[in-house]
Amino acid sequence: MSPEERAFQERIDRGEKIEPKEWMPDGYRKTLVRQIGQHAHSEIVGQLPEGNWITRAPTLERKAILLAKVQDEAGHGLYLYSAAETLGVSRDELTGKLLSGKMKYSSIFNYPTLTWADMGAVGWLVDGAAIMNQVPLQRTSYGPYSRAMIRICKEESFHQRQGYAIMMKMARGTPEQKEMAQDALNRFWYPALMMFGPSDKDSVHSAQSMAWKIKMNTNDELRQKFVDETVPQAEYLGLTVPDETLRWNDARGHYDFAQPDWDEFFEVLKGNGPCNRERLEARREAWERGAWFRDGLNAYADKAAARRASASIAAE
Amino acid sequence: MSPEERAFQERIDRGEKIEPKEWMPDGYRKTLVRQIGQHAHSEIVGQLPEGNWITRAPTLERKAILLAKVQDEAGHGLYLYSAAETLGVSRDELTGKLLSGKMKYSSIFNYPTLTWADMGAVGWLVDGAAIMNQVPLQRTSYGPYSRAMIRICKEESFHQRQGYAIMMKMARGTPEQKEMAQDALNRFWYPALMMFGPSDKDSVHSAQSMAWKIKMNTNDELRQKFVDETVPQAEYLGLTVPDETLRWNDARGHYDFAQPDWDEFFEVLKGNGPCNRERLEARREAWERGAWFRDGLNAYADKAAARRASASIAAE
Amino acid sequence: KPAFFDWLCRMGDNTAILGHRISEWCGHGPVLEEDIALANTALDLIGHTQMWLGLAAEVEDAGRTADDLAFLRDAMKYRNVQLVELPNRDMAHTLMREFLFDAWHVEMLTALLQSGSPRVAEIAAKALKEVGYHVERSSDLVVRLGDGTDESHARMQDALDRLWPYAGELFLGDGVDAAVAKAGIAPAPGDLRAAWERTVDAVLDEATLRKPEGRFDVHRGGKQGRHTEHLGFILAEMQFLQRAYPGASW
Amino acid sequence: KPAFFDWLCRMGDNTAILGHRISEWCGHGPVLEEDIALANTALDLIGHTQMWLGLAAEVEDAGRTADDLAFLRDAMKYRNVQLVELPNRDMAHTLMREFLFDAWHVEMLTALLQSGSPRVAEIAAKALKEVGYHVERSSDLVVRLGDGTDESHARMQDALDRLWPYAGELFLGDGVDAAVAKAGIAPAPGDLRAAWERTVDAVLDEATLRKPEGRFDVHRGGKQGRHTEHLGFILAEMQFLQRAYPGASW
Repeated sequence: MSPEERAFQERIDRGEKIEPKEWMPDGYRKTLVRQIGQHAHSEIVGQLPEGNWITRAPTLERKAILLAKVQDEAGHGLYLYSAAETLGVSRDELTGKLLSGKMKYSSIFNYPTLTWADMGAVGWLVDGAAIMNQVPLQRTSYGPYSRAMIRICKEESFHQRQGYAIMMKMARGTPEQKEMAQDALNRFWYPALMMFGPSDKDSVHSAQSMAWKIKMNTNDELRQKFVDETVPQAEYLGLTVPDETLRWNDARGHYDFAQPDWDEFFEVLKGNGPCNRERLEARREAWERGAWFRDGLNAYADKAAARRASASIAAE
Repeated sequence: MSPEERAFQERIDRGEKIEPKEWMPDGYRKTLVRQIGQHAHSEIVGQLPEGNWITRAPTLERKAILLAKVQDEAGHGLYLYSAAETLGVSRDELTGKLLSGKMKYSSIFNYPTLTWADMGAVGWLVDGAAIMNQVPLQRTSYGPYSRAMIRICKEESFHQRQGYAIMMKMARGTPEQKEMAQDALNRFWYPALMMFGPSDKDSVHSAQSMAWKIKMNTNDELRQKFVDETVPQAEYLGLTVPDETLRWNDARGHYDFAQPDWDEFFEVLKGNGPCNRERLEARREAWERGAWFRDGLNAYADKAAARRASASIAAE
Repeated sequence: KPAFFDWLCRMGDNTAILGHRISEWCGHGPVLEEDIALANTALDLIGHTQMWLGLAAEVEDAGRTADDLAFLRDAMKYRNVQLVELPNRDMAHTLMREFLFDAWHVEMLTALLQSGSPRVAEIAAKALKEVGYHVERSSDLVVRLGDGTDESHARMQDALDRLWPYAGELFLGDGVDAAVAKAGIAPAPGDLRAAWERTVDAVLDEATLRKPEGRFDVHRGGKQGRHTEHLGFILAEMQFLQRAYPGASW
Repeated sequence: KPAFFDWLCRMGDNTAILGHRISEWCGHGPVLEEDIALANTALDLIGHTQMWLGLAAEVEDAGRTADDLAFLRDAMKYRNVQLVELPNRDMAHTLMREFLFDAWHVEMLTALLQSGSPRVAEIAAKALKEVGYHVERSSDLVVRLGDGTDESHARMQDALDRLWPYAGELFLGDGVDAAVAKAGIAPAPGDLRAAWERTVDAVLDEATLRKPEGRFDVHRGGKQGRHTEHLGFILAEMQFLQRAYPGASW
């Protein structure tokens, strides 16, 4: 470790925040860009599975809540791209990498939303798992990322409560609604567990990221915490977690639970999830069909600037 | 009149059929091409307002009947384009004129189909009016046209009966269904009357066309016949024809009825109908999006012919 | 009172259907800021729908709710102008449609501040805050895209030409409008036209767009329940859950 | 018996949804002959739906009709393979999807001629006449367009690549299939695979198309009621009238 690197690590160890103009190791910058960018992309792609139900929301109030939520997700994308920009990578560049498949987004969004109960399950489980990941990241070492996380977490926990409220309505509704709620839990349980990533023993970059406080907890810790919090919530809903091995372990003070099918995880990561192709195509198409729009605004801005310039020359 | 023209007219007067290879006046040919082409185009565009409800047909049987009907219309288009081809004008040429707006189709198809009852009203009134026009044309002087009309009339009267059956179900159904049925009659009554064209005193080409037996009856005769036949059918359905002046005239032995709004007729003809733009665009888009398909089939045919040719050379 | 109910449905159906169309863009916008702005506009319009249809349900006093009116009326009973139900096509059409509507909407709501019905005036005041921003945003975008590239100009002009024959329905009055105007609840639709034209002329001029020459009231009937073929498909989608699971609570 | 009912729904839902998709082309085909052929295919498939769901309703014996099954089941209760619910996109996708399905359909129906259920055998015999023609036509078009222009070739290859991961679901068996096979009613799905592959290989070869290398059973679950996001929209449209006017007769 060079003296610079050592000083950097000591700042982190003391709990200081690193700010954009300050020196940082290349690996730190790269890892952050990858992680923040991936998170930003997830917010953007994450609009799609929920957007799928906006036009079919069952009441005006539910429609308004869902719209507000999807809007928040776009907003989170914006914060995160801005945080990434402080590391010297532009939003367009990151978008290009998303669209070309060079950068990933969270695999959870490659699963389809098939019934209205999925709007509940996504809020409850997917946002719930996201929050588990994000709450500790409020204390991450990189200042802009930490501040973005603080804003995001506030809204996410609101989303999670709304999702749980939908599940409650469904689970206590008609038999058909209850069936949809159970089916949604069945479909989203394991994908939600996958959101924490493979077990730490299989995770390559974990140790360095944790030293840098880019990653605050191990994947397994977070997954356990998620299970411990979620299982009682499922019980309260009267729904059954689709895991026959699930039981409370008094000795550990935790639930024992089955691992998700990691083969499926890697298949989805490779592009063989139910909606990978459609999600990416939807974003690509939005981008391509929006080219004339972006060009138009840029051309107008150039013209307006030229007009202002010539007006100020004329005024001299 | 030249001797040729006189002989031609005498053949027609004797009730002989004119066949493709035989001499005919230019005007006869042109008028026929316009009339047959316009009729063919109407069959093609006429698929759209009914096609609009295929995916929403309320029962499997209704869906099947509607599909069969729309298929028949495409088939009629095919017969008619073939009849026009015997006059030396290709289907593609006629299609080009439809898509560029140089040739017309029946204005009735510029009205929207807004409820399922419209599937009834279109069959009952629109096909009904079409049949009024077409039955006499089975005796038209041009052989291929006459034969196409004979085939078409058989199917059309079947369609009309099916349309009437839908109206019957609706008119005798729930209050909402009855309301839809009445509303459909309200919307389609006057446009159906317009299908016979403006009053003969305002019609330019009528006299010559009638002499040539391209047109067999005056517009007003056919309109009167349609009203006389349709009013009792409406009464039987328990529906009210939207014409307060409608009453039986014992002296004339016909119904007196109000003329449609001819200003509206000419507005729709000019392109200001409810759906003119959408209908033509739908056809244009189908044609343009189908270019690669037609090109592909042509290219294959050329290759296959070349392969056959070289195979037969090799075999020599 | 039936006229008042009808009139309230017209207000609420306009915002419901326009909100629906705009919400179709969610996640598919040309740039992130636009995704956010479109979702926000849709959200505002759904909020207005809740207020207008909520009051309509009260006025009707037949035990129906705003949701019943939104989700259990078929197309023939919907009272929105045809303009708002047209397909999104591209952003040019979406924005131009919004602008033509916003320019009317802001005049209507401003006039309603003086409504003889305090409930109407109250809703108008709440909605006006948001709609003031809508018209600002859509005017601004019409100007920037109209005076942007050749392509953006052409697309905006095409959108204007296509939508123009639908705009005039906003200013056509009928018996319902006359009754509501007479009761001092709302202005006659025609009274809003001059102010609308001033806004539209000014914005189109700055946007270097040519105002179409044809009639602007070719397509009409939406206010009386005669719609385009598009509305039925909107409602099939929008109303599916309420129709498929009658009586369920969500 | 519940397995038999489920299996009949699978047969009928496949033809219902594929028929629906194909019928979306009505009036929008690339050439008149194609409009006619597509309408005709859709018509045949709706006819098969009537027979399969009619028998399903009889077997269920709960007072439901074929129309009830078609128009009053939500997506979770639909049992079609995912392949048939995918959007039409262009004619290349439409035809390739039809070909992949037809090649299975003809084998399935042929096998069903030997069904232990005389009713099933009877329906299969009726349907087979039409489906024999379907596969002839779709094979022929796949060949001609695959070996047509560069563009038609590229489009057909793209369609094949996109649809391939959905085709394998046709050959995946589960408890329902096992029970029905054991009862001698239908072949095990996997038994049809070899014949299907022979047809597909021969046609793709003649069409100069490259068979994709990836797994052909990536997308599955439709037979158990887990669909793509597309099915909900299909049903919202298809079922609207029955849902909106419960109990009405049409």
